[in-house]
Amino acid sequence: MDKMEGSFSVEDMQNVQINIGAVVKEVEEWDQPMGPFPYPSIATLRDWDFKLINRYRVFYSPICDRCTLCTYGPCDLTGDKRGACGIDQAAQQGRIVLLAVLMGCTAHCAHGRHLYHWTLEKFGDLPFKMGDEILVDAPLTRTITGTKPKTLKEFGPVLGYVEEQVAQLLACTHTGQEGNYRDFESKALHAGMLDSLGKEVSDMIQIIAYDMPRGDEDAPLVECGMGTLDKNKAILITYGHNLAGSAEAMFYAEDNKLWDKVDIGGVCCTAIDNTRIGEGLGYPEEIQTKYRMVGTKAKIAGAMGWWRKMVEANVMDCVMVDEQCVYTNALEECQEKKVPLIATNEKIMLGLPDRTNDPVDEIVDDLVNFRMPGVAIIDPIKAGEVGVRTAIAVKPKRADERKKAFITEEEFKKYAESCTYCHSCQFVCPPHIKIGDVVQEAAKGNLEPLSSTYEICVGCRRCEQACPQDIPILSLYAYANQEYIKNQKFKMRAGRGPVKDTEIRRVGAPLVLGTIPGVIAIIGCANYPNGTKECYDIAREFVDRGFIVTTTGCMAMDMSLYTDEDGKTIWEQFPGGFDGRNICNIGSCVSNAHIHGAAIKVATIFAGRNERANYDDIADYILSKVGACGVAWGAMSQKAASIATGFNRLGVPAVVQPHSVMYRRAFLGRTDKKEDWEIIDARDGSRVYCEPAPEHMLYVAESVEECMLMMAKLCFRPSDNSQGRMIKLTHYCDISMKYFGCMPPDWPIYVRHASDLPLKWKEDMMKELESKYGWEIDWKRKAILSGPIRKSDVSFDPTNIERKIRVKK
Amino acid sequence: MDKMEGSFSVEDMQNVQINIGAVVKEVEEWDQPMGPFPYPSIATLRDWDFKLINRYRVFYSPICDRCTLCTYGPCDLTGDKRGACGIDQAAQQGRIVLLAVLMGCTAHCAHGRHLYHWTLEKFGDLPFKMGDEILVDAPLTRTITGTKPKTLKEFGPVLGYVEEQVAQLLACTHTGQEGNYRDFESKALHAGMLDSLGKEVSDMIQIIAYDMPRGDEDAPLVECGMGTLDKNKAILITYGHNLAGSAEAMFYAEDNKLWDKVDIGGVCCTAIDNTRIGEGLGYPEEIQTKYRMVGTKAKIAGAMGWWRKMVEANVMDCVMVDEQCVYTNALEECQEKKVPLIATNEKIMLGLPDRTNDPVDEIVDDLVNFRMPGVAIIDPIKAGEVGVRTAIAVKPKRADERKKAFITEEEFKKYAESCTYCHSCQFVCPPHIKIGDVVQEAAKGNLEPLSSTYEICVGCRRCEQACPQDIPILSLYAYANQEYIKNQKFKMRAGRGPVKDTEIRRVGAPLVLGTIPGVIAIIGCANYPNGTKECYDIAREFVDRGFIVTTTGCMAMDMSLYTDEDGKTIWEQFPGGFDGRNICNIGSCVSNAHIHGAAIKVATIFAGRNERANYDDIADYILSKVGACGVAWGAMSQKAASIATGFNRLGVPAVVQPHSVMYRRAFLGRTDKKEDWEIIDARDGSRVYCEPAPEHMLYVAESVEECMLMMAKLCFRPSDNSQGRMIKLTHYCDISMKYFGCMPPDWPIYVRHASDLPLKWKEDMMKELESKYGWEIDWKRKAILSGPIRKSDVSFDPTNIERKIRVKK
Amino acid sequence: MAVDTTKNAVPFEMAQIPGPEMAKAYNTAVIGAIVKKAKRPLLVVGAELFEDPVMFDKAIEIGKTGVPIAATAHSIKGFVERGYTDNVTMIGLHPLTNYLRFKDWQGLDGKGQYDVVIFMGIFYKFASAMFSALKNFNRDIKRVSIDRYYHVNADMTFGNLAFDPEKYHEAIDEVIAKLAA
Amino acid sequence: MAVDTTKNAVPFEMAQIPGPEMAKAYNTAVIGAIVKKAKRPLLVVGAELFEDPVMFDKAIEIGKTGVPIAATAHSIKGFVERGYTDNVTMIGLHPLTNYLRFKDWQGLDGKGQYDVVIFMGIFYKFASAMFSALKNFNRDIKRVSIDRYYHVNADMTFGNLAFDPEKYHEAIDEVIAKLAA
Ligand code: SF4
Ligand code: SF4
Ligand code: SF4
Ligand code: SF4
Ligand code: SF4
Ligand code: SF4
Ligand code: SF4
Ligand code: SF4
Repeated sequence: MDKMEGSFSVEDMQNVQINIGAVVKEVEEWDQPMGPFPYPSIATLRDWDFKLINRYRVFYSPICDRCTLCTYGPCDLTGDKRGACGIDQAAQQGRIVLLAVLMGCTAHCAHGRHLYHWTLEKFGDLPFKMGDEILVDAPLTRTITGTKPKTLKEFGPVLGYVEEQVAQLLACTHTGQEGNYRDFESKALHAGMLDSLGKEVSDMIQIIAYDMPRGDEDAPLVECGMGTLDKNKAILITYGHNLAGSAEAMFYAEDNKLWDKVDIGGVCCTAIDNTRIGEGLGYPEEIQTKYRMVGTKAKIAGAMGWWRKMVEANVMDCVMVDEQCVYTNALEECQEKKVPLIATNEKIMLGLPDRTNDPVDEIVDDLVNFRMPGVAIIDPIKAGEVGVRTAIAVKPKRADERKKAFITEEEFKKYAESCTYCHSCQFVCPPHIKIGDVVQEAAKGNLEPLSSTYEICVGCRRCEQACPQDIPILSLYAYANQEYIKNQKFKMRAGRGPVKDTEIRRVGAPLVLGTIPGVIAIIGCANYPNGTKECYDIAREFVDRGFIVTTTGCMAMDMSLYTDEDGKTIWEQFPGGFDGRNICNIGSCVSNAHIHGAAIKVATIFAGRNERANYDDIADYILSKVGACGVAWGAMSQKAASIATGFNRLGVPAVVQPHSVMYRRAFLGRTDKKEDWEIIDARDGSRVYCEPAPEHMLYVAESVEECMLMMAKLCFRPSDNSQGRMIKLTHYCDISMKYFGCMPPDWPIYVRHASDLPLKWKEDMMKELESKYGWEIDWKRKAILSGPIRKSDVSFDPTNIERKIRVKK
Repeated sequence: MDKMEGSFSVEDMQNVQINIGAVVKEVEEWDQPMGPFPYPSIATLRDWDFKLINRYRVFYSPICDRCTLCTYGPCDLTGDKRGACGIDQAAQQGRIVLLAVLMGCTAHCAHGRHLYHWTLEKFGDLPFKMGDEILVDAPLTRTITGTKPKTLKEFGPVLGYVEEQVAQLLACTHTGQEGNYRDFESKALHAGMLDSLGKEVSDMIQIIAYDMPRGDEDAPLVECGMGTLDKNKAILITYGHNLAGSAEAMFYAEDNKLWDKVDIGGVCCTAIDNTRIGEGLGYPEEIQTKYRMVGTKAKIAGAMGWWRKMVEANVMDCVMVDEQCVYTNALEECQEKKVPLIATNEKIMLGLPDRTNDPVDEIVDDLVNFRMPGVAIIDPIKAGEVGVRTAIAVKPKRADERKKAFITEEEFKKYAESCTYCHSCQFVCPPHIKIGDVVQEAAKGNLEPLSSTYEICVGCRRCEQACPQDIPILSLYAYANQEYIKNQKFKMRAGRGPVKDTEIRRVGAPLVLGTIPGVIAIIGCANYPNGTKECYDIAREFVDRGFIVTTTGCMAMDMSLYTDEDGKTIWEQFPGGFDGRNICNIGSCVSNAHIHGAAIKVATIFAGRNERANYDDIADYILSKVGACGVAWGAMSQKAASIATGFNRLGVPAVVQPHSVMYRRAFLGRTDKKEDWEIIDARDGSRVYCEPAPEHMLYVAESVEECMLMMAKLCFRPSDNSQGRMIKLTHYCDISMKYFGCMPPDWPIYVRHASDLPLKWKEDMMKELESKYGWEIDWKRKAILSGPIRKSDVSFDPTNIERKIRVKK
Repeated sequence: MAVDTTKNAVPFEMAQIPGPEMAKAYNTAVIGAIVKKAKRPLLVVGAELFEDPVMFDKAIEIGKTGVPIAATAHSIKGFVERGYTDNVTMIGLHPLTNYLRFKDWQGLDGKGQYDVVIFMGIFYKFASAMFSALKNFNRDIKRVSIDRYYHVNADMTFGNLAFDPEKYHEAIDEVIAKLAA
Repeated sequence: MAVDTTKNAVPFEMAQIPGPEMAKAYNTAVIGAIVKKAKRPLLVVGAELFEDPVMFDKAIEIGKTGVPIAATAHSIKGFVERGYTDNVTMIGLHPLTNYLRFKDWQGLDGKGQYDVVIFMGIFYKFASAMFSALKNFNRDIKRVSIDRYYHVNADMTFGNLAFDPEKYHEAIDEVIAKLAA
């Protein structure tokens, strides 16, 4: 990061030159002293990382045994072989993990950097004010950099820091640099932390610039689903993560009163962010009149996993893509359906002609007359106008296309009957749908399998590519699900943004003591092992049990597609606060940073810790005391890797779906190693062997049932008081009984005292502790005399950091 | 890049606060107006890139048909298959290329960033002055950013720009971002340009801070080779690229008068930069007394490819590693030989304990007593002291080790005889040494094959890993080459740094007209297809022919290991200027930027073009008029990929060795497509079909003979005058006759006029043109009447850029 | 006649090609013999058994020959429902594999590390990755798949039998017979 | 008896495992027949022939059966020295492969794109990568290797014969015989 030193001249003061020896950020009205680690570099927090990985052993499952990264390669690294450069398999896996985390991290921080430039260009510098209920306003920025931005522009150095560190870290993946897996993992954790920071900056910028909700538990319910797109209007789809162009399309529609002619539907995170755009009421007065926002007028077309289903359903007239998570053959797929496509961001240009500097009329004319399948327009305002105008003008020209939206009955039959039951498709289907069988049934006239597996299909098109009969399987799906598509109309809560300080004040103590059993953060993408419904099931399970449930991104959209007996989506069933039995849609992928933020704020607001430049201390607090667990049940991309890694460095464990073995690395605890679970009592520096709480940091679950059990378990913390531990143990055992038919075998290790025991099984459990585990029980007092790993101690102050010891004993 | 705006407070002026609306870089004494593209972003120079790749078709040779980058994978992309994310094989290859180029680019810019922080910390801000002979002082910085740093600190924003763009580009490799191979390549070219910029900044910083030669054609001759390390002293090896720690070791030896006790030998680029440290005479007076430099006191132990041979030869007592190109099992290899290792840079920490904050005495004591095999010390000064002191103190303790440097005769025999001639080794040897045969001969007592293949072996140790008999093949090599090792003593010219303006003035016209037939830039690493000698052969061939030959990095070191009949190395044979029949060692890998710089300076100094923020114009000039060609004959790493790509964007072609197919991508022209070679005449905008000059941009040669032929050919430029073309054609045909036994079949396409024809074959060639190619010849006037692709036109002003047309016709 | 379990020896997810070291497909007699010969075998079963519940009965039959069972995911439920939990331990596949890769682990029963692990009924990609972890980081344990898929990262595996449930059942029965013999 | 050229069908550089699509090793009769049947075959020879000069003579024999030869690297020298340059063209392997991947290229003789390319005597890794380029980007051309290596990215190849020069020579002679027949 630049210290921003040098000699400058000031605009409008042409002949004044100020020569400055060293310019430092002004130290201003912030009562916290600077912590030990402002702007930490690669090695700064390495001690903390090593603490984590000493306990949570780095576990690798290579997906490829070879390396092909330099001209010495390919090298076979299987087993104990080394590459020509000397690298071994573990380090190589660490290297790939670091690369993946950096790819995810840069997706976020590059998004933030784009918004930074764009919002400054469009709105000028705006004060960074999150409102009276959010005074701890950029917790990651404060914790990591030790700074406290007061305007949007002041996030510049934060982004600069992220970028500098990213370059340092990427360099480490070069042949002949880092050579040890532990250091690769420390570097990956660093990158994960940078990822969280980049996300925070990105979301803070857009919250301020687009006047998004600043922690609104009553954020509006918005329309979600393919069925909500009004076929009587032109349908413009905005697809990706960066709302810049999409917002301009909306402003254009608003300014030109075109909402009765066009429906704007978002796909992926742009969808969520579209609906977060406010009314401009949060602006400083002087610009409130200058920029009119639109409020919640866009629709959520759907999550990333629905894209190809939308293509097949032919629900769009024009598409704008921006950045991230855009199927890379979107252009070809749109072209086939005569849907003009506009690329609006430098990151995705798809080989299209760059028309940024051409007149709007010409571009629209070219697109509407299909003279080219798409264009790149890097100016958001122009792109937005072209998008809306093209959608409206092309609609009549697409009448034929719209009519033949679905294949005909004859075509359907012909295709289905051409299946030779060769199984080729089944060798490539990620969720293992028995497509051959499904198609065979279809040929017999039974469409049920096509319906019941519609949501399980992830839309990867591998089956179509493998099919020697060229059967357009996704078209069969669309045909069989026409009614569903038409009626896919649900309500989702718009993204609320950060957690409020007031909310933290309310839940801080219950969380640390365990009486709110945990925060469950459901994040990620659309690559489900067994269908989208499982994300709804997870959410429902935990919100019902009184956990605080938060969600973001595609998960929030996908869980909106299911209703209870009363036809209510989860958003209609439960309130949107950061509290037990609530479910909040925090926002888009970058909003995940607010979950970190909430955890940090428990440490600062509830526990009064200084967060400033004090990352390891805060992470240690969270690891020891804040029962939170992330889950990425459809995790697809490198961003999911960086998000999880960022959670982990901050002491928050995460559970992921089985396809996530592609990430190659996990952090798993060994309960058979007592010494791994030694924790310091901050009161006197004494060492205490603790129960493994949490047991793992990054865990792949095989089934959604295991996922839920593990999440309940990973909410245990050494700081739980007896009531809290009792509640957590109850849920843990209860989920096990419900889905596994028995108690989890390791429940006793979480028992420190009889009052930790779930009331409903207390008697039986005590008997079992005595008979099976040989614990001494005082049956009169219903007390445990010996057996537990450690004794219950209400004032135990667990930490992993030496400098937190208050009095050395 | 941050525009560095905001509110600041000034040190020592605590209560003064300057609120600045917008701070902009001062526009100072620079007569050039700002060009069109300052600080270009991803899409800014895309038009130029597309011009390049329209002519030089992107050619991919996938090394792996699959992608394993996200949880949808692995995906098989063979042929026309697409991944689940929609990507096709071409785009996937482009993506991997972009990743590799970014890895290389960040290796360089992260190096620069480290030096930036470190030199500012150590020396404070220093004026950026390259001396009177170098007024165009940071050509890439000027051309790309449009700025002209006046102090070291002012390179900060340049690095910030590189880092910001790197983050943007890395984001593009995320699943679901860029989807078109052409845009991936445009992005890779952008990354290649950033790489060149990062290198320039790195080298400029170290030139200023360490008072390195500023373009000194008489840079001193330094000792090079394992045999130059004095076994009577302790031998400290400094290995890597970043001299910070190594320099401090030298300063410590100097200050404490320890040169009689310690020899410091460098490996890899640190070796070169060690010898570039000046006497401090280039400093401003006020600091000349403060920092004493050491001058050329270190030795060149060898290039990267010799590392494992050095390990086997046991020529070291202590090793300091810094960053880049360090064999990743250096720690294990050193530990085996009881050589303490000190990691001095965050990028390579090897899992070692971070002892940065421990007292020197304690660290040295631990190392000297082998209590730990190595330590990490991130403070260069402390690392330098520990390195020197450890080397000296450990030497006596290593007496036994030193004695058993080589295996004994019995061991040698035993090992050699244990070979079962199973061929396993031969399946893995990159240069295809028939090791089984070599070992069989050794068993018979014939050591010749071990000697004659010693330099061909790249030291990858794959054979040892594959050998079921566990034969330590590199130890056999060392045993058989003891005498060679002892006598490996040569002279190399220390790195001279940038090309001087005066030199450009001298060679500008001959270069553009072709009468100096070209600049040959020999760069790169130690992964030779057929031994190190070939780099000497290439250099010798071209310097002998009157080309300007420049070299850097490992190539410069490796070519120093050969002598002519008189026992003279190439540095002793030829002078070190930037001129025909000269060979200059520009410096280390980052010094490669000065070769770009020289090409840019031909455009600015000789042709008077404005370089400021004018990248495409300059690149167009170089492509059309500056006959230069890079060669990376031992190219190993991702840096070689980024270097070549950076050359390519600037219009300089490159030839690489056959292992370089691992880079997966080339840029190859099609001479059968006339339309690809249409060039604009800037005089009037007319379009001229030209000869393919240069024909390719990135080319893999199969043998060194083909490499040399291709380099000669790739020096052709449309701007060659008849004499120049005649000279170039002579070399081209002469090399072909010499190594191929015949004329190259395409010589006629380079003939525009009879005076283009080499004198020695003129008659025969004209006959052949007439008889075989049907050209019309006026035998009386010895003139060509028809036949050539275009007619000779001395005032033809070739360009590829519309805006360069002076008068539209 | 015995089922030919050596056919179709291509990865069930076609693109799962890790490198030069790839599993060999064996017939049931060889696989049965290897498991029988094992000193410390461990049968690892996953949640895919629920899709073909008769497989629980077969797993139990294997269990009854003395091979302890690790029930991953929620597969323990199938054993509980059948009243057979004697030598069945509930554990996640991920932590189980993590324990397996350490030479000093003492096993689910505390009696020592295993020498042969046998996978059955586990989500393909997950099983493949766990085999890979052992293949690369603990080569002392023999990796056997008796799942209906060709498992590239195992040492020994069947070819793909996923599309012929009967043959697959038969093959398992043959293995059981061999173990019980 | 014919040489068995189907053995040792593992990549000569062991780690060269690109993915699911890998070459099959064939015997000399099949390979000879495929080349003979080709409408537009092209023999591509490289500089490794210098290491085993008799191979130049064999290449010339193939050339004499009517198969045109592209001499890559400096291998043209071997033909010049033997006075055979009739249908031999000097060209780099890299640009040659680049031309081959375009369907509209008209061949070295301007008469049209080739349908079968046969590689021989080319640096292993380079040849492998060029086969890969064709495998992925022009699947109309059949890729045949008659080099002494198993070539994973070819369509048809020999197994590794690198350590048995005599057998390799014999195999080539068999191919020549088939072509000349
Ligand atoms: S980076 Fe190392 S392991 Fe990878 S190909 Fe190069 S030498 Fe082999
Ligand atoms: S598109 Fe759907 S059905 Fe086809 S392979 Fe992919 S997930 Fe399976
Ligand atoms: S690949 Fe095609 S033909 Fe074969 S089973 Fe699947 S749908 Fe039927
Ligand atoms: S949840 Fe995943 S797929 Fe959806 S927008 Fe975020 S990263 Fe992309
Ligand atoms: S990034 Fe694309 S091609 Fe690669 S594994 Fe994921 S879906 Fe497949
Ligand atoms: S160490 Fe040398 S001989 Fe052995 S495989 Fe590598 S290059 Fe060949
Ligand atoms: S691998 Fe070992 S035993 Fe086999 S031929 Fe090579 S040196 Fe001899
Ligand atoms: S030439 Fe290659 S190996 Fe040598 S220092 Fe430079 S990058 Fe490293």
